[in-house]
Order: sequence, then structure tokens, then C-alpha cells
Amino acid sequence: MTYALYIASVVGAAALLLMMPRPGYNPRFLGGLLGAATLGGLWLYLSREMPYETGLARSAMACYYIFSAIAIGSAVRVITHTRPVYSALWFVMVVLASSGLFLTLNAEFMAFAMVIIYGGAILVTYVFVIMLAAQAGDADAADSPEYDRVAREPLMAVAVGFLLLAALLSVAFNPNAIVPNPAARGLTDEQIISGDGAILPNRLDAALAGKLAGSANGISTEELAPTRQLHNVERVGLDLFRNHPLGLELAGVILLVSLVGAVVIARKRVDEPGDPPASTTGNA
Amino acid sequence: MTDPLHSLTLAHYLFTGAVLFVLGVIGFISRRNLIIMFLCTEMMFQGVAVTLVAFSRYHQNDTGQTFVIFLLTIAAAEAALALGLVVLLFRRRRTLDAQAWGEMKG
Amino acid sequence: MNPTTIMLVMILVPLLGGLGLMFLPRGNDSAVRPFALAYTLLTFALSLGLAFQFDWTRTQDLQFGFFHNWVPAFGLKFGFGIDAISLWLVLLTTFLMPLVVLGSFTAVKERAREFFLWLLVLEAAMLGTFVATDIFFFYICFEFTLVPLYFLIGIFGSTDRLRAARVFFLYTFTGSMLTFAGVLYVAWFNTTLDAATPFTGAGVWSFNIVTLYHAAAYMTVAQQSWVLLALLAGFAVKVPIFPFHTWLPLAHTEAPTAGSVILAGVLLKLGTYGLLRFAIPMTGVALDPVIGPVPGALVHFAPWIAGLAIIGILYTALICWVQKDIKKLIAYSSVSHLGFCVLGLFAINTIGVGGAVAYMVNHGLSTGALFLCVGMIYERFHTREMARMGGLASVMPIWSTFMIFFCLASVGLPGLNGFVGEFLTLLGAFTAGNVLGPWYAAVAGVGMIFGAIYILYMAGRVVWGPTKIPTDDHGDAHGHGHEVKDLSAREIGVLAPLAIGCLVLGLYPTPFLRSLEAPIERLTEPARLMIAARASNQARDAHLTDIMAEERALNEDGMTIIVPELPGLAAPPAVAPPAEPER
Amino acid sequence: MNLDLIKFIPWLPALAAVLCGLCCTKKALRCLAAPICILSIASGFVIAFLHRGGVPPGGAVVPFFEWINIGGFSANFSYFIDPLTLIMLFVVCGIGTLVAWYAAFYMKGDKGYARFFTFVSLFIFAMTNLVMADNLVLLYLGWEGVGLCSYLLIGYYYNKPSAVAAAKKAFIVNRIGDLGFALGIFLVYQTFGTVSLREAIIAAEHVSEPSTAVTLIPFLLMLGAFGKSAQLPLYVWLPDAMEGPTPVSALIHAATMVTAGVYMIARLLPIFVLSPYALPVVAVVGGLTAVFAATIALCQYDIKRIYAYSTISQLGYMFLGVGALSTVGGVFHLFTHAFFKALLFLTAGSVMHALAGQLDLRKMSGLRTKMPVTCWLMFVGCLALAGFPLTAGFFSKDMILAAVMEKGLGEHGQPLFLALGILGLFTAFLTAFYTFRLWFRVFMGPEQYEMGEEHHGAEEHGHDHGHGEDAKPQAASDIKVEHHHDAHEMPLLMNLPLIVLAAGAIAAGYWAEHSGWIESMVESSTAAVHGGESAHAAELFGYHLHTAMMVISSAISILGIALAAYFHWLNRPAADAAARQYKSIVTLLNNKYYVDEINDAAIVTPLRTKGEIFFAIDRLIIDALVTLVGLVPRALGIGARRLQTGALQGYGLGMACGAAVLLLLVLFVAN
Repeated sequence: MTYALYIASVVGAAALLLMMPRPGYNPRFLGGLLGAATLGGLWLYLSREMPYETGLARSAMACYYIFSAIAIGSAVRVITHTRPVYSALWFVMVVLASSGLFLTLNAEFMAFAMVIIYGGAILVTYVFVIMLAAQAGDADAADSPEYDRVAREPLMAVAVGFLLLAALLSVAFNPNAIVPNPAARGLTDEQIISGDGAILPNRLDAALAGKLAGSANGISTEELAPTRQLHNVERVGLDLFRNHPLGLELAGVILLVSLVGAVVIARKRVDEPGDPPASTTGNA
Repeated sequence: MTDPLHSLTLAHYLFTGAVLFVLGVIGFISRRNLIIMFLCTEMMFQGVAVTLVAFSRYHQNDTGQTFVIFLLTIAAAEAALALGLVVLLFRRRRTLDAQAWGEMKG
Repeated sequence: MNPTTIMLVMILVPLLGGLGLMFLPRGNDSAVRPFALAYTLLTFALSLGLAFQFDWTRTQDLQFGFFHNWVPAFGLKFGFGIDAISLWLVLLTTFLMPLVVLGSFTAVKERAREFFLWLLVLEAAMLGTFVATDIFFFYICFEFTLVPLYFLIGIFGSTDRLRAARVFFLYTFTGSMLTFAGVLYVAWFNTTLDAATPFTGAGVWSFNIVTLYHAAAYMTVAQQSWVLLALLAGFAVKVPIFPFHTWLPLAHTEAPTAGSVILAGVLLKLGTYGLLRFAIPMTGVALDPVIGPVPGALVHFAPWIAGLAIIGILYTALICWVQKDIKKLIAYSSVSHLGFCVLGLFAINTIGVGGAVAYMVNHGLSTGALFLCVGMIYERFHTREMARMGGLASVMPIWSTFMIFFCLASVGLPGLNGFVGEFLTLLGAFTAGNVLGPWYAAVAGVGMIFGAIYILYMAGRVVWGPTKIPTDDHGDAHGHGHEVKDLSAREIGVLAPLAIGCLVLGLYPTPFLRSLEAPIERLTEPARLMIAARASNQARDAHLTDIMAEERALNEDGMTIIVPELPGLAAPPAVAPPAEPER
Repeated sequence: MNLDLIKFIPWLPALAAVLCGLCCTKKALRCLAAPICILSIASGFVIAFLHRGGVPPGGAVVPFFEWINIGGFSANFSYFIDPLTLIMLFVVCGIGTLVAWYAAFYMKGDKGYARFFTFVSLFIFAMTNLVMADNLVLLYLGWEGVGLCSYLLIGYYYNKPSAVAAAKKAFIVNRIGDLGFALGIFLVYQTFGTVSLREAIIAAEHVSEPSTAVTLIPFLLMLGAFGKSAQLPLYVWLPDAMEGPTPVSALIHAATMVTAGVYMIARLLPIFVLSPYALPVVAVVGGLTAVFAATIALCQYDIKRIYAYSTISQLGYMFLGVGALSTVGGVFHLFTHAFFKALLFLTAGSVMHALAGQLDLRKMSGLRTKMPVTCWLMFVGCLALAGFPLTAGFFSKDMILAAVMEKGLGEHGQPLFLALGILGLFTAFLTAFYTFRLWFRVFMGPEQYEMGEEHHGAEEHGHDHGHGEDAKPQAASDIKVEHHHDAHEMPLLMNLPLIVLAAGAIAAGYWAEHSGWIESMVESSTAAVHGGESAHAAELFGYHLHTAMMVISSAISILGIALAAYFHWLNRPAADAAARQYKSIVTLLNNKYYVDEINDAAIVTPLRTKGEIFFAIDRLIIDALVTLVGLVPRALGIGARRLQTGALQGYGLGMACGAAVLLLLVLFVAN
């Protein structure tokens, strides 16, 4: 089976290589087709022996495949598009699709946080900067600049990237590799695949919660009263404040520092070649 | 049923995360626009975030999701600083080409 | 107060005090000085308290032990504890520091805040080195001493300071990286031992000194040789042993007075202390898979290292003689003097090692004082060239008295401290049968003569002779515009305690030496036992050779069989009376 | 008599040294230094004198406090008292008191007045430690301590380069000897397991078959003795040591310190006899030194140098005596020599004082009218030194020569000792000649003299500092000095110690020998010679050897004196003519056989060159090697910098590649 992964990696690499921006003829469409076929083929091959026992599981799987395909496809466009603005917009698609994936994992909070922070805040900043650069730069140029149109060493990049991918996938799909065997955790397969067809049950059942929380996280069983059904947001909040207060504080500090840093960088006047010398009297 | 490929398992999400990450890497290496390069790092973050959430689900705790929050923090901080720097660099050379900056050459 | 607490506070006072200096109101650097002095004095008081609480009846034990887990997975601990050797070196450090601070009051005019900060941090690191009972912690402190001194030399030194600081740092650091490798190797070797090996900590990660002493005894001689070489790589550079000494004159010449004093007074002793604390007990005895315990690498290497030490003694003493820079002369003399110390250490007997420890303390006092004296001259004349000054006895009689006094202490005049160490190291080497021997002492003893030559040469140039006041670069005589001032009360206050220390340790060192006996005997015990065993083996072998020679002579003698007169044949023994069953 | 008082003998001068040192700091206190010093030394003498009869046979140990104790090695400040120690204490403290008394006047007005007495007190401290030491290490302390004081006092006029050089030379040459001494101590400790004098001596007396190590001990110790007592080849420092103030020359470089070697050999005689060759070597060296130094003394012009060479020569006698197993003779000569040589130096000091530092024999003559007391005091000293019959020197020298001759002519007559005896007689002749050459030159003949160029001692420092003369121009004050200081007799108080010494120089010998005091003292100490005198006393020319030797040496000394009188008093042109005739010999002797020059060329310069070479090696080879090692990382870095393209993506590529490879490694290698 790992051979399938390797073959898919190689073919996918070829597909991506075709799609990379380069001067002259661009077989982008061909590459896209090949890539989609590879992805589809791989999934088909992988799911060929998959048991579909419940409809719910099937729908969840469908969601996974759809969001995953969107995410991967958009990601490819992000790195192959010659216009930065479009790249940024495709990246929004990636964020949205991965939020969908989060939903299938019952991580609602993460999903929304992702959309709001990434899609809403960060990406807008990117677009601003892209606009700023495009405006300040050669706004009159008809086409995007050369450095956007020509990739740098695409072959090498793709080769290394897919080598890494092959390695990562070998790890991910190798039960003996780094990922611990679920059985080793004392969980039965029934517990692993249960409920609504995702990898784990929707709500923590009280016994399991008590067991896991008491052993791993230090949350006492009493606090997770069996009658109290915790929502994802609550659980993340609890985890964040109970187990990672220092990390939280540090994150705050980092944000503060970056805020200050951004301010400092922004008010820094830079020697520009064309500027009159008088303007360089700032603290450049 | 020890082979994780036989069901919708962790491995599926790891696959997606790995692909996103690797595409980010490829983009970072091969694109020459500084902004796109940073975008690609954000994409790597996306891959990592997917992986983390999947592990969080798999391990039955919320630490993975909590880490995604930290990851978001880093991403935000990075975006703020990196984009500021990019603007600064752009002002200097009037180009976003990463190859225009080679002062660290040994 | 609990002595362990005293010990910890003693280390923390200079560290936190130094950092606290940064919070004093800016712009008024002179306020920093009394604070720095107060911290060092407090540290000295604490160390005295420690000495007071120390149990002098069991000086060999690492007393006031304190352990705090640091990285339990690798057995890393903050381990503290002192025996008499550590205690004396701690006292030396804390005694020197206030004097150094006091001596630097006027020498450092700019960035005084940083200067005293680094001095205090350096003191904390040195104290940490001496009290550490965990090799890892020792190593961290050992290396950390480089950082403050790097800045002291690099910022406050003279003209070529940056190069000196760089060379000093890189040279000593490179050496000690190898030492670190050796330490790690021993610790790793310990983990490979069977857990049933009869000593605490066998088979797991531990950096406890005593555990590793035991562990190293299970190595073969070849393994131990590598360990010893690795340890030597760091410590020999630090001491420094010839030919690893070239960084020292450079660092000394460029360092500010305070840096030189500490470098000569304490930091060099880290090397000899390391040799004594690690190399000697660890590599004294090795395990041969067939024979069992055999003499360790130390016993095999000792003559060679002692040989290097002797070369260093004579070679650098002759170099001293041709120096033009007074500070460089004293720097080279340090190399020569430390040669005696190493010679004593590798004599591996109580007298020699005791002499070496005495030498460490005594050299710290007398050479430190000499550097202070030179610093006072430099402060006045801004030159250290001997050719440009002379006959200072007429214009600075008090200074000259001190200078001559410390020169004599350094030369090893009996009655002053230098003699005790020099005499005992030489005596130790002389009587160290099977390791060193009379020839080592005889050749090293020539260093005594050379020592007198170069020190008196210096004294003759600078203190005696026709009076000559150096002129500065603009040709103005320093003595013309303003009178050359003899020592101020503050400067006398710096030198007088050192002089008293020299005199006391010279006339009544017995308590000091007696307290060293037990720890030294403990540290050298494996090596001494093995040397004694080797001696008896050699005697046995010699005896066997004699017997063989006799037998050969007998065989060549024509096979005449001499029938011995057996007493039993002549008179049969009386029949023993039958045992009577007594009931 | 309570022996506890004994331990204060060294420590009172030590206290005095501290007090005098404090006196240095205040000008007003300076005058106190001399009384303190004299008092401390005199009280030492009194204590020693009180114990003259109270010393138990075999000596007694007076412990004071611990010094160096570690690992079975023990050397303490404890004192060993036996008759030999007492003799030495009488000499040291007695002569010390007299010289300090003299110096109190001689040094008056000197800027370093208090400093001088500090050093003198310190010297007495060290010297008494030396003679009272219970163990070899304490003896070594005294040994080096007197060397130090000698260094400090020779370099007393520290602005004079020659004084500084002489001081340095003295210390270093002594150190060479001291190394041998130290090694000897080590060997004693190794063989006998103790450094205690008494235990080592007892152990040595019980050695039946001396091993090589044991027979080596005396030779090592001997080196120390040769250095300290200025014997061949380590004598070179003593003539130069005359740069110090004259009282110092009298006390340290004539009467006490330089005799330490003789004392040491006498004290350790049982160890020295362990080797059959040790004492003969001592005797040979002593005999050769005696004649060697005497020849040099013949052609010197500097009064103090003549006395210095004569001291070396007389020390040679003492070694000859000790070497011939006549410790009585050696110590006896030590005892009498202390009187007359101190006297000679001090009278020379008076002459020098009177003539403003003039020391050149050629520039003074006929001073007897100007300084009658000094003249006749020196005459007494010269008689004793020349061995004129019935003076102190006559008896002691005679005892030595008789002992040597007895070994040469006695039952198992050794030709070596016969030769040495003849050498000794020849030296006696030379001694008489050069001694009276000096005296006749200085005090007899027409009265004419030149005042000294450099103003030694009081004068020089007097107008350099203090006394309100600072402001006056140099030339004016020189004129004033010339005017004031015509040759003159010394005040009575200053001459008082000289008179005492003169009395000793005449009477001490006769008294000590004929009362049997010296013999009984030495024979009841560790220096006693066991094995008994030979039954048949040797004979010479049909007379009892002793009687014969007395006659011969009397004749020789009178001959020497007469010859000197002829050449240097009655017919000086004849002397000049003789000198011209044997010009090469005179030049050779005047230049002291060029020994200093040879030493410089053979030892000092090569060593210094070696130092230069080593320094060059240090910088150019060893340091360069280190730098070279430092260049290796740099070279590697130059190679590795090509990898640093400066392109961000290149690094990204490398990182991704590295991550992939690592993962694959984990995957395939770890599994």
C-alpha cells in the first residue's frame, strides 16, 4: 500500500510541476487534470476496502472528501497563480475548506475562529499589502511582474516537497511508525469508530471523560460531572485556562511584542535611493 | 482492524494536513514574491492546524485545539511583523522579488 | 542560619547584587562602588560563617550537601557541598573579591556599573564552581566564568583587548568542550554499568561526582586514558600547563587589574582544582577484565604531565627574564608557578598534593597582590614598561615595601606563604617513588633559582636603582606636573590584608595544611593504593629476577648437587605425645 | 634555668623589626629604631648568657609553635639548644649588639636609618633561627632569611645600580647553593623520614651500611654551605656584597651569616661522616678557596674588598678545619674570626666615614695621626688576622693547621691533607702580607689622602632629604661637606664597641683554648667527633706536632708582616717596581681571575639568550601553532560559506530536504 502512496506522490509531483508558473507555454490545465486524477485515484484506491457501515459515516466521509479536495485544489492554485491577489483569495478558500474539515472533527470553535481570524483578519492584511505594493510598484504594468510569472527552480522545489510528502505520508500511514497504535492506548476499535462516524464520539461520554481527564489532563472527575455535557468551545476554553495559562500569557506577550514591533517597523523611515538626503535624517 | 486506512481515521486528516503543508513548502521554495512566500508559510500553518485538530480528536483531549489557538497567535504576530518588513523591503528596492535580497550571502 | 542556606545565599548575593546594580539610579556610577564592595564583603562574611559552621573534624566530607533536581531524566542536579579544599578556595575567592573591588574604585572610570556587575557575576560563577558536587553544574559554572571575564577584558582592557578577549575565550572554551565530552563519556559509561554494581547511582544517568568516581574505576586503562586526556584538554589550558599557556600572557596584559587579579588569583586555580577534583580520583584505578584493579591512566600519565610542568617552570621562567612589560612578566611567572602546582598534584602523595593546594591559595594571594601593585603603578604612570621606570623606592616607599614583600612571597621565601607550597610540592615530587622522583624535584628546583632571577631582576629595575619617573606620550613627566603620590589609605587597605594573609599562611600554615590531609587522602586514595601495589609488584618481580639469576648461576655452576643438611635427618623429631582426649 | 626563655631570642628581634618598621613611617620616630634594635639583640645575648651552664648534655628541644605539618611531614618552630648553639648565639648576639651599637652612630642622619635597623633586627631573627633550628626546614628558613636580609642590606643604597646588582647577585648565587641544600633536606626526609636535626643525627649515627642516597646527602648540603659561606665556586657574591653599609659588612658578611655554612657542617657532622669523601671534599674546597681568595686579596685596592677576600679565605680555613674533622678548630676559628673581622670592618668603616667614603688604598696614607684610636684598633685586628703569636687568630688558625697536618702526617697519613696543610701555611703567609699591606698603606707613611667622591651613608642621604638642606644647590652642599668632614677620629661612644672587639681579638683565643671552654663546648654538641684521637700524636721535625706548627706559623706570620712592612711602609717604590715587573699577574689578580667575566659569559649571557630564544619560540611557534589551529575552523568556514547563498528559499529548500531525510531515516533505519 505504501507503494501506492509513493506512486501517487511521484505523479502528483509531475502534475504540480506542470502547473507551476513558467515563461512560455503553460500546461496548467493538463497538470490540474493529472493532479485531480492522482488525488482521486489515490482516494479510490485507499477507500476501496473501506467498510461503509452506516449512512452517517458515509456522509461524514463525503464531507471529508469534499472539503479536502477543495482545500488541496485551492492550495495548488495559491502556489501556482501568477497574480498575488488571486493567490490570497485562493488561500481564503483553503481556510474555508479546512474549517469545514474542523467541523467534521467536531471542532466548531476552531472552525469559526479560523474563518474569522484567518479569513477575516490576516488575509485582509495580506490583500492590503499586496494592493499597496502593486499600487506603489509598477501599477501601470499590464501584466504581473516577472517574479510572479516565473517560478524559481520549480523542479527542485517540487521534488523536495513531494519527497517530504512521501516521507510524511509513510509516517502517517505506517501503524508502527511514530503515531501510536490506538490499541496501545487501551481504546477499543469500537470506541474509536463509533457514534456518528467520525473518528470519535461527538460528546465525551462521562466515563471516558473521567478516565482520560483524570489520567492525562489532571481535571478531576468531579469537575466533569456526568450530567454536564460540555460543548467544544467550553472544553477548549477550559483546557486553555486550566492547562496552558502560561502559554496563554506568553501568547499575549508575543502579540504585544509584535504589535510594538509592527509599530516600530512602520514608523521607520527608510533610505530610498531617490529620496533627498534631508529625508534621511530620521532614525534610519 | 489495525490498519488505519480501513476507515475514516486519523490518517485521512494527516494526509490532508501533510499535503497542505508540503504545498506550502513548495510554494515557499519556488515562488519569488515575498508576499506569496509568506502566504505559503500561512498555508503550512494550515496543514499543521488540520493535523493538530485531528490529533486532538484522536487523543480525546483539547490540547491540540488549544495549540491551534497558539498557532493562530503566532500566525497573526508573524503576519503583522512580516508584512511590515515586506513593506519596508519593498520601499527600499521597489520590488517584491525575494532574489533581490541576498545580503546574507556568505 | 542553616549552613546550606548560607552557602546558597553566599552564591546568590553577588549574583543578585550584581544584577541589582543595574537598578541603581543611572548617571551616578560612583554610587555603584560602595554597593559592590558591600556585596563582596557580605559574601566574605557569609563564607566566614560557612567556615565557622564547617565541621573541621571531618574535612574530607562534602559537607552541607544540597541537591535539587534539575533534569531528572538525565540525572542533572544542582548539587552543592564543600570539603576543606573547596572551602579554602571559596575563602580565597571571597577574600580576594572585596580587595579587587576596592582596588578598582578609581581604576575604572567609565561604565563602572557594568564593570562591577561582571565582577560580581564572576564571583558567583567561581563560587559555584568550587561548591558544585554535580559535574554538570560544575561544568556550567566553570564555563560561565568565561563570560564575565570576556567582557571584563574586552570592554575594560587595554589596547589589544578585543583580540585578547577572543583568544582567551576561544582557547579555554575549546579545551573545556573536550572536557565536557570526557565528562559525558564517564556519565554515559556509568549508565552502561550493571545496576547491581555496588555503588549508588550505578546504571542510571547521574552526574554526581562521587558516583562518577566509582563509575570511572570500572573503566579499562585505555578508556580512562581518553577520559584523562579529555579532562586535561580543558584543565591544562586553564591552568595553564606548557605548551597550552600562550593565551595567558596576552589575557593578563590586556585585562584590567581586577581581571588579572581574579584570573591569576582564582580562575587559574579552577584548572588545578578540576584536576584534583576530577582527574585524580577518577583515573587513579582502572579495571582490567582479567587482572582486576590495575593502576589507572593517571599513574601512567603522571610522569609525562609532571615533565610538561617542569618544562613549563623552567621555560617560562627564562621567558620572564627577558620581558619588558612588568605585567607580562608576572603573567609568565604565573605559568611557571602553576607548574609547581601541577608537579605537586601529579606527585599523588599527601605532601605533594597538599603542597599543590597550598600553592593554589598562596599563589592567589601573592600573585594577585603583585598584579594589584602593578595596577597601582599603571594607574599613576599609564605604562607598564620596566625600561621607563626605576627607583620607585625613593618616591613611593610604601608601595615599594609592599612590592618587595609580595615579590619575596612569590619567590618562595621561607616564612612567607609561597615557600610552604613550593617546598611541599618539591618535597612531594622528590619522595613520590614510582611516580616521580628526585630528578623531577631537582630539575624543577632550578626553577627556584630562575624565579629569584626574574623577580629580583624586575624588583631591581622598578623598585631599586636610580629614580626614573615615566614620561607620558606627550613627553610630560608625570612627576613634574604633579607629585607622584604614594599609596592612598584605600590602596594600603587593599594590599595590607593580602600581606597579612601571606604572613599568616607563611608562619602558621599548620591548621590549613592539616585540614587538607583528609580530603587529599580521600581523593588520591585509589591512585596511591595502586602505586603502592605496583611498587610491591615491582619488588616481587625484581625478587623473581634475582632468583632466576641465581638459578642460572646455579645451573651454570656444573650441576653440583649440594645436599642440604636437613635437620630432620640428623635428629629425628621426638615422637609427638599421643593426643589425650581430655574430658 | 628555665629553657623557655630561649625561644624569645629570635622573636625579640622579630618584634624589634616590626617596631622599627613602624618607626620608618614617621620621621620623628626614626631615632627610636636603633635603641629598640640594640636592646632586642642584647637581650638575646643576655638570655643566651644566662643559659651558658644550663644546657643539658645532648641538647634540649624547646618547642614553640607549629609551622608546616602535613601527611607525616613535620617542621615546627621549635628550637634546639646545645653548646654549639650557645657559641653561635654568643657570636651572633654579641657581635650583633656591638655592631648595632656602632651602626647607631655610623648611620646617623641617614634617611633610611630606621629601615637599616629593621633589616638588622630581621637579620638577627633569621640568624638566630638558623643557629637554633631544631629541624632542617627551620634552618632553611633562617638560611634563606639571612640571605634575604643580606639582599636588602647590600641593596641598602638602592639608588646605586652597583648596589642593586650586587644585592641581586648575592641572592641568586645563594639560591643556587640553597637549591642543593633544599634537595639535601628532601633526601634527608626521604632516607630518615624526618627533618628533625636530632632525629636525623641519631638515625645517621645508626646507619651501618650507607646507601648511595645517604652518601649523597652531605654533597647536597655542602652546596648550600658553599653558597652561604662563599666558597669556590659560589664565592663571587661576597666581594660585591661590600656595596652595603660597612656595619652590615662587619655583621653579616664577616662575622655571622657567612659562617652559617661552617656551622651547618659542624652541626650535621654525623651525617657528613656517612660518606667517606664528603669531608675531604669540604677540606679541599676550603683549602683551595683559602689560597685562591688570599691571592686575589693581594692585589686589590679597595679596603673593604680586601677584607671581603680575606673573609672568604678565612672561611676556607674553617672549612678546611671542619673537613679535617677538627670541628673544634673550625668553630674556634669561627669564634675568633668573628671578633677580629668585625673589628677590621668596623675600623675600615671608621676610615671610610672619616674620608667621606674613600676606600681606595692608593688615595690614603699616614692616617695614624689623624685617627690614632682607629689606627691601633685596626692594628690589633690585623695582628689577629695575620695570626701573630698569642692573638686570637693565631690560636684558632693553629688548631686547624695542626689538625690538618696531623691527618697528613699521623698514623694513616693522607698526602692530600699534607698538601692542604702546606697550602694553609702558604695562605697564612699571604694573609699576613696583605693584611699588613693594607694597614701600612693606610696608617703609615707620609700623611696624604683624598676625600671620597661619593658620599657614602650619612652624607649622601643627609643632604638629599630632610635636615633643611634640600633647598641648597648640590655643589654648595658638596663644598660644605668637604669643608666639614676632614679626616677625624670617631667619638668615644662609637669606638667603644671596637675596643670590646679588640679585646676579644687579642684575648678570646688564649682564653677559649686554655680554659678548654671551646673544646668542651663543641665536644658536647652534635659536632663532637667520635672515634677518638689517635694514640700517638704525630711529630714534625722531632717535635710534638702542635708545638712545631705554632713555631712555624708564628714565623710565617712575622715574615709576612715584615715583608709587608718593607714593601708598603719603608720602601713603597720597591712594591711599585715589583708590581710593574709582574704586571700580568697583578692584572690577573686585580681582576679577580676574571671570574665574574667568565661567569657572565658562560652562564648569565647564555641563559639570557635562552630566555630570548624561548620567548621567540613562544610567540613564533607555540602561539603560531595555536593560531593555526584557530585557522582550521576559519578554513572550514570559507569552504562552507559557499552554501550560504543568501537566498531565503535556498535555506527553505535545505530545511525541507533535511526534514524529509530525517523522517525517512527514522522510518527506515529506526524500524
